[in-house]
Amino acid sequence: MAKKDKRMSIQEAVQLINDGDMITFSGFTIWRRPMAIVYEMVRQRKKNLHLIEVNSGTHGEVLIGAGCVKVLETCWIGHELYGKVGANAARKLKSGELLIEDYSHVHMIMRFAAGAMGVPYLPTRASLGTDILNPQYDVLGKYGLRDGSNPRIPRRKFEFLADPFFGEQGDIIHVPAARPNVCIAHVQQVGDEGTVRVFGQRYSDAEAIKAADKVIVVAEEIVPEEVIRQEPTANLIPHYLVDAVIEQPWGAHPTGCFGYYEVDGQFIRDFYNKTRTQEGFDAWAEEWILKVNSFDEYLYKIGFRRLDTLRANSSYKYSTRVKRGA
Amino acid sequence: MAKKDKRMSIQEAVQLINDGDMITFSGFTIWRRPMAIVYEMVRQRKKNLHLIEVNSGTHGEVLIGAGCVKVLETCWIGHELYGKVGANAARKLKSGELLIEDYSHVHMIMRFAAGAMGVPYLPTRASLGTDILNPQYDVLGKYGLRDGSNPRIPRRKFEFLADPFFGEQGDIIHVPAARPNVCIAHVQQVGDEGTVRVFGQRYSDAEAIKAADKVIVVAEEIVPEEVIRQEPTANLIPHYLVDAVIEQPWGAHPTGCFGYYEVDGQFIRDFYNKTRTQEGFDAWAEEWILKVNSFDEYLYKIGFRRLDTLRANSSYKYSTRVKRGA
Amino acid sequence: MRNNHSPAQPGEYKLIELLAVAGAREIQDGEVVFAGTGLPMLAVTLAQKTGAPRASIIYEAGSMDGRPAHLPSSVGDARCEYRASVSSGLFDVFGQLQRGVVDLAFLGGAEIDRYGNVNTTAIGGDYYHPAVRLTGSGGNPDINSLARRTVFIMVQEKRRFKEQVDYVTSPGWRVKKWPGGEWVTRREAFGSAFRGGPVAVITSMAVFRFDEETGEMYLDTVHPGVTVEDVENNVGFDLDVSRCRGETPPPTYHELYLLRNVIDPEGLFLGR
Amino acid sequence: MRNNHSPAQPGEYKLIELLAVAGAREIQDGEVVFAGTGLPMLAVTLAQKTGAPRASIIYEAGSMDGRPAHLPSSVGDARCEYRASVSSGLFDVFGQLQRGVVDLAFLGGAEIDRYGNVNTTAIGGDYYHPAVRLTGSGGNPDINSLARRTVFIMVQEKRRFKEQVDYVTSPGWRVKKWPGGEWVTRREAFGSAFRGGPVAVITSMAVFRFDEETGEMYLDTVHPGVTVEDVENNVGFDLDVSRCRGETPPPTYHELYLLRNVIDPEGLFLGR
Repeated sequence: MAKKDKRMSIQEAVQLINDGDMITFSGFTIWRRPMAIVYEMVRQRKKNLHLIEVNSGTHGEVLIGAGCVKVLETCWIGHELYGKVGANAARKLKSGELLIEDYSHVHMIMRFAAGAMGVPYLPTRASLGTDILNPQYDVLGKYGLRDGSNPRIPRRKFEFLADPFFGEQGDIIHVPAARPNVCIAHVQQVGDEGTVRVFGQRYSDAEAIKAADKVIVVAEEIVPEEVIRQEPTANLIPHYLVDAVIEQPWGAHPTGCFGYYEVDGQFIRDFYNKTRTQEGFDAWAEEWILKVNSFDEYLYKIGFRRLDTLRANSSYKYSTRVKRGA
Repeated sequence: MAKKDKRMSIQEAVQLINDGDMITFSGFTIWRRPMAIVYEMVRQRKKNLHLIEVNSGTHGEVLIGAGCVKVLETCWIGHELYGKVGANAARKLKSGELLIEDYSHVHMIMRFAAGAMGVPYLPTRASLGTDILNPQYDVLGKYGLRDGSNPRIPRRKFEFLADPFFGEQGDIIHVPAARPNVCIAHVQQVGDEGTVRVFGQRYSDAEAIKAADKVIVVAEEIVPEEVIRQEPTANLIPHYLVDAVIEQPWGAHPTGCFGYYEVDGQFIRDFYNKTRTQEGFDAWAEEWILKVNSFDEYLYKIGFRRLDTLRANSSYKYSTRVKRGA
Repeated sequence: MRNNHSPAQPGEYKLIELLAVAGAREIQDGEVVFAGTGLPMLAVTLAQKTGAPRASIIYEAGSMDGRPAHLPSSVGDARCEYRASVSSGLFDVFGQLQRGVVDLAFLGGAEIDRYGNVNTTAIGGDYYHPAVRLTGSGGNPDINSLARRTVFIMVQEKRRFKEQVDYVTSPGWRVKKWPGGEWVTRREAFGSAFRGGPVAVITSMAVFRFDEETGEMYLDTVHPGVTVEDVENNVGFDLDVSRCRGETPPPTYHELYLLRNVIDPEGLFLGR
Repeated sequence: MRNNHSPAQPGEYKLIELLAVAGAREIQDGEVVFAGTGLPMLAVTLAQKTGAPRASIIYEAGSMDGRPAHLPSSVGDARCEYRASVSSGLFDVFGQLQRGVVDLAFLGGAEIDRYGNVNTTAIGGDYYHPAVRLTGSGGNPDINSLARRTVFIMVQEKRRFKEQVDYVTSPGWRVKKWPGGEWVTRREAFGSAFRGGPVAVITSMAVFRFDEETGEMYLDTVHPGVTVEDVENNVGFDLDVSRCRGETPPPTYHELYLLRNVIDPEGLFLGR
């Protein structure tokens, strides 16, 4: 069913997210993460979220540090070159405030593909022989969350089967579908009816969006549908799958956005260094989230000069002016 | 492993196809079918082919009429508006010269997706309650072809399972992977190293190409890799998956090619009408395949005027000059 | 007083125009519709220009919500993707269908039984050597399985409305559950994947619907100029005609104008 | 006489340059390589500019055979897809990996055992409350599972070369077969999906390889200036040093020129 009246504010969009919801995101590690929404989620003090992601990154660390997250299902969390682990996730795991369910990258992308395709699982042969498959390390099972009371949490972490078709030897792993309540996506362009266009690598965006029941799209630019529809093969998601549309330039900062801006590595490194303790996180969040009322104010605080250095060259699609390396 | 020296003639490319091979194609019904290769396959008198396709069409009818095909696994064969059934397939089915294994459209696309992803099957819930699932109608099984002696033919047509993850009721169907020896694709553009670009609807081309062991690509145009690589998100298939590259303008005629030319409905209707008997087929093949030495000669026989009428308008991507309708 | 929205009189419209209009009226605004080639295209396009401007159409070759400038001749036609929201391929659109995105499907068939089981595969002889081999299923059973409602559009002939179809290509309200083959309700066969089923069969003579309890077809309306007896004579099973509501509402002049001058001016499906 | 292709002398190159060169030499021309961020990027790019000009690189975020104008800082970086053959996403590239397209993988790790089992998940404490929680697997086990050969590049420390790693993130030559947990060979665990496994571990001190029969790691070469004893002192298990072939061949001047002036002139990974 196609929906109407999709344009709204960031504040309104975040009200579509309920405490306890299972949430997923666009992007990859430190690329094209919906940071403007994530900051507002912290401001609105969302609680007991169940993050399910192919991989996590800086946005996940913000939500986890702020105490919004109860469960993280993923294959990875960190900040790439700018912070080698997810320090907030590690701290809250140790303290028991967070559960982390480990799957591999292929397991997670297949879980989202299953969700997107409307089947309860997909088969794979990736990561046999690893402790990811160790039944003693079924975290949600150990904590009693696989009892069927939450219909979005599968009753098993994996299933092992044999191939009846080609006589192939060895186990096939079935991974359960990812079925999030909400996908929050940051993309480059969205049409005013909701058609989504992503430039550059599309990561697992299509699967994440299609697997979710509600879809919030933040775009660098809202553009006329009649323009975005001139090249439909370049579009990723049809308008009828999108519930909320928000225009927020720089809305993925400090993560990068192909064709628009570079990763702000210095900002992420600073976040990583400062938020390795809870006190550090709280101070950082006070400064960068709670004391600023809106994402526009956050951008003003970062400053034009810095943002402009991150701005992508229109041919290369990344900044040639940002200082990288030693 | 990337391959080199991919450019070859149609004659050479067809020599890559062996009698008895399992074959699939690009395109959809009467759109973007590799007709230039198909005609040459008839000239080289390929035998005992096992066609496996999401759906078949005019190209399949040519191969079947010419006696090249032993088995057809598909969900559909016909010519859309220009011939309501696959008359050659129907005739050879009745005479026992051809076996047709029926799956549904979703079954077939999932079979190709499984092949492309390197898993032996995929789950689906499409077409429950139909005779497609009737075990008495397992044609390859009935004819003893599911004994494992051909490693590309699965030992079962379907498997039925229950969902262990979400407590969902009702059967899940597992459909076996499609694992063809060769995919023959007609596309709009290929780079000189083999990078494939498809314009317009991509049908099941990506899955068909990735599922196959050998890939023959015929393109309207061979273009410089350095040009086709300026927009890699517009490309469908990386060069290292392609074995043979051939330039053949109009190479999908009489089927249509988005952005290049229209379906030649009149030609297909004539084929359909003339080839409803074997004698009719033989006469048609004599005239249009065996008596012409090359695809260029075939085009000459069709004539510039007719081809030019089929040529697509560069904005609409289809011909506005062809007469359609009553 | 006659105006654009008055019903046209018998003789002022063709049967195919009536069918397109009847189809269009099945579509609610905002719905996502999965449609095949031909009459379904006329119906959906007409609905978008009348009561359902926000309906979206998916064609199975891979286009989503195209806004064709010229009527497509096939779901694989370049015309389908003119000004589409997205154009991709089968894996995408059938995945969306299976995920539950589609509200309504428009499909055809060669034979149908009282429960709405449809055959597009083979007629007569046996399955292995049929008298008439048809195209095969195409996406018919998939779309009909996985959409919330299906409308079939067919030719009305006694040999096509059968007690039992020769091959169940597309599932109705009572089907066989394989691999065992026992007859069960559609809801039982589909389990958690059950979303609905055929809601209407629009034919050259009448509109039929299905009883919610029994899943059996009944006569809903007869087309202008057709009698209930005419319909009964062209159905091969006992048909419940007790719920017939009267005549199928004919096209309005406005609908005819749109069909003839805006939607299919080339006469691709309407003819001349 | 010294020329561009002469080996550089100790002191004329950095350790990371030696590692990049050693990595590059593992790549055969025409191979499809799946590489992670950092040293693997240096190695693959160097190989393309020396002995393997027709090697293709897949990065897991979705780019295939990019020809970066500037060294990427991440597999998700826009730089990866500059002049790529195709740029798409994870489902595509991991599907290709599972299909068997990838010849060689370059990966890293925090801990490794004698069979090449690698840990990038958690160290110390127990799994539920580890002393050090790392990033998790990423694509490491997938890529290592499904490529024909894997090369690991790691820091050499005794605490990282362990009798048994605390968590098997990425499978070596002897692994546990789950759900039962019995130790089996990699070939047994993978069955028909077996394609090969780790062929080399390139560390800050040496290059190690694996015995084809036993799957155990042995010392292949030591880097210039490192002794066999140095290596033994930095390995936490009994290491077979009997097959050591001598020194790891140092970079040539040409390779150093390429690394410093063409591949990483910004000093992104090489530093200054």
